[in-house]
Amino acid sequence: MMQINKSAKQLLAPIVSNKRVGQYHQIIINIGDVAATCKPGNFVAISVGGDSSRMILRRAFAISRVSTSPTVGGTMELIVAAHGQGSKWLCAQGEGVVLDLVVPLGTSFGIPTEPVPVLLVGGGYGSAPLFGLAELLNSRGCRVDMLLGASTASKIYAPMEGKRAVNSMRIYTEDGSMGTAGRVTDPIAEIIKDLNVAVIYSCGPMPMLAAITKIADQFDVVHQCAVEESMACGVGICMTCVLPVANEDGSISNLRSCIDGPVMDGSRVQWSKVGQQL
Amino acid sequence: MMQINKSAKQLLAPIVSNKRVGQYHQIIINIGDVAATCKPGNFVAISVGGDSSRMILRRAFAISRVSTSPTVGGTMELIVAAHGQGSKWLCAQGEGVVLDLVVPLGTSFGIPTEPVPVLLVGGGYGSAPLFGLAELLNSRGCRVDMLLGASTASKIYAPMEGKRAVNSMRIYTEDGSMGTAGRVTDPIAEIIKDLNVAVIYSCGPMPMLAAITKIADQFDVVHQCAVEESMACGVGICMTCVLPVANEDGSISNLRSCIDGPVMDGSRVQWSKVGQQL
Amino acid sequence: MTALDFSTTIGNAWFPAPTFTASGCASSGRELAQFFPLREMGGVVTKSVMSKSRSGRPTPRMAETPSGMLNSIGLQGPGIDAFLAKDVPYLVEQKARIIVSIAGETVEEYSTLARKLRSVSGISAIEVNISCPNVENRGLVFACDPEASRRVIDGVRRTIGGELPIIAKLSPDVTDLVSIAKGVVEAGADGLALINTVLGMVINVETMRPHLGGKTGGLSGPAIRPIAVRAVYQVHAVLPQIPILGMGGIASGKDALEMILAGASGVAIGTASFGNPTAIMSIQNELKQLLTDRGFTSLKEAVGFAHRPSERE
Amino acid sequence: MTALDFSTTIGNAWFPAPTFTASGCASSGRELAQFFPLREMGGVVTKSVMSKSRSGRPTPRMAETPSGMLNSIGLQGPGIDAFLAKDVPYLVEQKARIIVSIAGETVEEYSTLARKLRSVSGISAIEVNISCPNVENRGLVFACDPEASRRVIDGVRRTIGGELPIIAKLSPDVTDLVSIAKGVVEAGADGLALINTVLGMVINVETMRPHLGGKTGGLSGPAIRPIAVRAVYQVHAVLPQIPILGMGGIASGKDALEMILAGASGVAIGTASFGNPTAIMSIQNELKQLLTDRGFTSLKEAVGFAHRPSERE
Ligand SMILES: Cc1cc2nc3c(=O)[nH]c(=O)nc-3n(C[C@H](O)[C@H](O)[C@H](O)COP(=O)(O)OP(=O)(O)OC[C@H]3O[C@@H](n4cnc5c(N)ncnc54)[C@H](O)[C@@H]3O)c2cc1C
Ligand SMILES: Cc1cc2nc3c(=O)[nH]c(=O)nc-3n(C[C@H](O)[C@H](O)[C@H](O)COP(=O)(O)OP(=O)(O)OC[C@H]3O[C@@H](n4cnc5c(N)ncnc54)[C@H](O)[C@@H]3O)c2cc1C
Ligand SMILES: Cc1cc2nc3c(=O)[nH]c(=O)nc-3n(C[C@H](O)[C@H](O)[C@H](O)COP(=O)(O)O)c2cc1C
Ligand SMILES: Cc1cc2nc3c(=O)[nH]c(=O)nc-3n(C[C@H](O)[C@H](O)[C@H](O)COP(=O)(O)O)c2cc1C
Ligand code: FES
Ligand code: FES
Repeated sequence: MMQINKSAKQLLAPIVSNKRVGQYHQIIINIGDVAATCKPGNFVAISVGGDSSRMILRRAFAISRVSTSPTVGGTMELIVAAHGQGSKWLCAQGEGVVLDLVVPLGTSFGIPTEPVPVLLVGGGYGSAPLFGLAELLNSRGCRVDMLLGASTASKIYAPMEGKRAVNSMRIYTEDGSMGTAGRVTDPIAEIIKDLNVAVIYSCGPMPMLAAITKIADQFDVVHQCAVEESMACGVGICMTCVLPVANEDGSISNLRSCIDGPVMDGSRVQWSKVGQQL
Repeated sequence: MMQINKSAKQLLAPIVSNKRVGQYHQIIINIGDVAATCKPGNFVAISVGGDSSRMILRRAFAISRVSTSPTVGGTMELIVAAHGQGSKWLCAQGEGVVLDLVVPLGTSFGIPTEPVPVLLVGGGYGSAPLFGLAELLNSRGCRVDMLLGASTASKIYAPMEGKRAVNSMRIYTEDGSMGTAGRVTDPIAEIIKDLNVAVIYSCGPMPMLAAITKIADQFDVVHQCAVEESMACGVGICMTCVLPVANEDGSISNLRSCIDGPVMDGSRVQWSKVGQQL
Repeated sequence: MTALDFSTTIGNAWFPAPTFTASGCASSGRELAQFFPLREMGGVVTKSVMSKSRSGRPTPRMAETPSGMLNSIGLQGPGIDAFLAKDVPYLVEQKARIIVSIAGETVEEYSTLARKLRSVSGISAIEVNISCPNVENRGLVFACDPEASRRVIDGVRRTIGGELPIIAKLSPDVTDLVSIAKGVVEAGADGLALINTVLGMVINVETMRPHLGGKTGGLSGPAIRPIAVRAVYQVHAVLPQIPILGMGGIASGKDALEMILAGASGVAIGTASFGNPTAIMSIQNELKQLLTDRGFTSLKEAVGFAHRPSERE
Repeated sequence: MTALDFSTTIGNAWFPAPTFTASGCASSGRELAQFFPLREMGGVVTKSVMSKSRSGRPTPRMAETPSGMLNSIGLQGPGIDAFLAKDVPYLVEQKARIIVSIAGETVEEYSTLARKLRSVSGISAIEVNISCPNVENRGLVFACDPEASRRVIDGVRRTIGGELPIIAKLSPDVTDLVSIAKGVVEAGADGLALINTVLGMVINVETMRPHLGGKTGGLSGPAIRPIAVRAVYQVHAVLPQIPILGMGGIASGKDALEMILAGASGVAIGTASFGNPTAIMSIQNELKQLLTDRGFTSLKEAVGFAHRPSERE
């Protein structure tokens, strides 16, 4: 069994800025030295609602990007969708508000040792952690292509600077309100063949990850996906966040997506067994 | 049985200002036209903690004073002690925050039909509603004398302007850090005799009210006191806030301090039976 | 779009809306009438009334707890005669639909109360609160004893005759709620009210003694909602024909919908009214909207919907 | 001022502090060790282990509720052999005090588990989680049946011999907790763990079906604290000599003190660790301070203090 991220720390950290971007909030938090220990794919668990909140559990968010500057120190960027009460509370917190965090948590995306062509696929706010990843892959000499998809334009997260590190970026919306009308999975097979893609990195809703796994398996391409399961603790102690994953011997185990994930080998996740009794 | 205050309304009202005064917070809230229906002795019930709070019950606060100005409209002043989580939350809310109120609630102090000498006795923040009362009594031609007491100086609430409407104001602290060292009840008998006091109005902790009742009964002086019992609803529907009160026929009933009070006839309250099985 | 049929029935009693005050959480009704007309909700369930007047338990009678509260009122009230003389006529005058809640310390007391209600007009149903200590049997709460529960309902049924619907109000503090529910239905209950408060306690860490005058109290509010939903779901699964008045922590239209999907034909709102005197009206409006949004044309279609196999399965 | 004696004992097991992880809320211990040294708390109560490995119930396995949460893990775990091979040695190495929680589906399974533990060194006590469905008796939960509860404890006692203290962990979902507690103590339990989660349910108003994969789940967290305090108080009143491990919604030193005043000799922290991985350490420090502030010179003096008549009376 895996252990918790060795760098995980609990800390109080102030919000540096909180800006609306489409349907999301871009929240930048000063986490000082801890920023240096965060890797693409890691997530943060945040207490929400304040001291007298009836929300007793932390909320998990992917770390979109970290950076260090001599003036502000180490910061972490989150892209947050106002979903239920906890994320709405977070989106409403302004500059200077101090958050209670546990960070960094979980596994990170594996980086190829060789400079191979890679494809990054993001659904909705799932694109957030892919930009930090793209920069890293780019710096290692990989050719990086990116596909972003969502139901509609306002749910596409694609910052200007994000394009710097990628070779191409294509956008798909189901209603055609931005980019090509259709699903982000539509062109993947084509791209794998054209560009000789060695690794697919993905983050987004589970049906998207499952569909990508199918294509990746077909072409025998490595598929590293960041999953999202309901999490009570985020640190591996509650066993609520499990996903069925194939072991070496073919048996299936319920692994914790908070410490054996969120980044997992897509081909080992048993997507059809999610939510079923093993 | 009494009925709920006929003027009671539920409304959303913004904070005009929130200032620290000694150990208390003076909070002024814009309640518009409702201000005109508030009488000295009435209280307000306030939702605390926001939408996702685990505090499900309103907090009760005496209305210290109301005023109407052409610029701001009708306002209400509260003097709030940061006691537990709910009152601490309230004290932390700044200008512009909109509060959910039910106001005015409860009975009010009865005003003598003749201009008689009256004594006002306040303990701690219990002095708050006495200043609005003093102005009213003063305008009716009563001679108003006031005694304020607390354990220590910072718990005395005695605003500058408060002295305008009173003939004399004496302060007692148990630790002698302000005014005379001793209890606010010490001089009452003397004052009743000297000034021929016809009515005592009091507000403060229960032992103080009980002690004043004893003295008032001895001199056969009317004693109107504002009580403070734990209240779940403030509007008469839960029966949690009861006090044992003598009926005309000598029997004792548990009356709701939120609608049969908070202002009650001290001589009818059975102080020794509070917290006892009737 | 057709209008939503929002009505509900319990036995032969019809209510235009499925939203009720919870017993003991609306006093005589007069106090809430300050905030909205009582006839606009489904009905008023009155505070449990006993034969004689009672002054209840000593204060403190309440403690706020995380997302809940404890109360130990001890059924303070005027007694059945004063209740019938003053409170019922007021509610009738307000055109409120009335469910009278009764409580007793002996099986006989329940029957006596039923007898007094038999000929009173303007009453839609009787709720029998059996969460009271049984003085004939070691102070055990009726609702915790299957046999005692049946005897109470049987006595009330015999006294009241076939006309007035009887709703048995059960306590969740039991090992086997379903068998108690079955027992009271066999004994003649037309409907069930689920759940009464859960027994709880708070110790004051300053005095270092139980905070409530009555030591223990009943836990209510959102904290117990998952327990209430489970109770309603369990009972509806085995008694799908029996209307259930669901309650326990309902504070929004969403909460009310949850209870209805679990199997409740109506919902009662208690503690939420303490925090918000117009809670019942908001809940009623929100519920109507939520049902309409989901394509239901009647409340009845939604009752127990969560029991149907989902498409996925 | 003399230093506070913060230690506690359960049977012949001694612990330097009265603060434990609640079973199932600390996984193997490794994960929390990232945040503080495990030996600094009273002890680790391990996740209930069964004979064979289990993959547990389907997801979703959790739902947040007002001031609480539901879980339906279904005792996922590696089975006793892997547990003894991997987890116990790690905890021993960390110098943590260990209470092993066991669970079974038959009386025999509990005894088998006890047999495997008998000769393992480094274990301070066994907690017997009897809140499991009894496959031999219509799936009824052991802890809801006085007779089945006794038989489980009796079997474990006989197998384990007189050395290792046995703590019976009871469910609050019963009509008469006190009689179940008395039964297991007569059958040989040295201590009691109160309370396990309360059965609850959440219905997802979007899918309109039960939210949890397992449909029902166990309610934990501050929402249930008043129920837990009441349970501990009731049981301590009749069994004052039996040490109780109190749990249910403890999230601060104040909450821990409340439980101790009610009659607990130790406290276990579950859900609070999910919201705050260092919760146990803060609770421990705050509790120490609160006891000292109140003039106690030992934890033991405070146990059950709320049962003493107060000066007023
Ligand atoms: C590893 C990981 C990374 C994530 N990254 C992002 C991100 O970058 N941006 C973003 O906007 N959201 C992200 N999410 C989803 C985010 O955690 C949920 O939207 C959030 O927890 C919802 O909380 P709420 O109070 O607003 O909603 P509610 O529905 O009220 O939450 C109720 C409970 O369910 C849990 N829950 C609800 N939805 C989800 C979900 N989708 N995933 C996990 N738990 C859930 C909550 O944590 C909470 O305990 C991520 C989730 C995980 C597990
Ligand atoms: C009629 C009336 C007038 C009041 N006027 C004032 C005032 O002018 N200024 C002021 O500072 N305070 C006043 N109080 C007291 C104030 O209501 C409490 O301090 C406040 O409710 C405490 O809430 P909390 O969340 O801070 O404390 P907690 O102790 O956490 O509250 C827990 C629960 O107990 C109740 N409670 C606790 N203390 C009291 C109390 N003393 N009286 C009633 N309920 C209590 C709370 O309402 C809440 O439901 C008044 C109370 C009443 C009944
Ligand atoms: C202050 C108070 C008084 C109550 N009195 C009664 C009562 O007289 N009879 C009764 O059957 N239930 C009584 N109850 C229980 C409620 O009717 C209801 O079953 C319970 O509170 C759960 O609903 P809620 O969470 O909406 O309050 C009372 C509850 C409270 C909080
Ligand atoms: C996720 C989770 C898993 C649990 N697993 C177990 C278990 O394996 N064995 C057990 O006896 N209790 C188990 N419990 C119950 C806890 O040990 C504890 O009794 C209960 O949660 C109340 O305490 P809390 O409110 O501090 O969490 C579990 C609770 C939770 C929340
Ligand atoms: S969220 Fe608790 S183990 Fe993963
Ligand atoms: S506070 Fe509810 S009746 Fe007075």
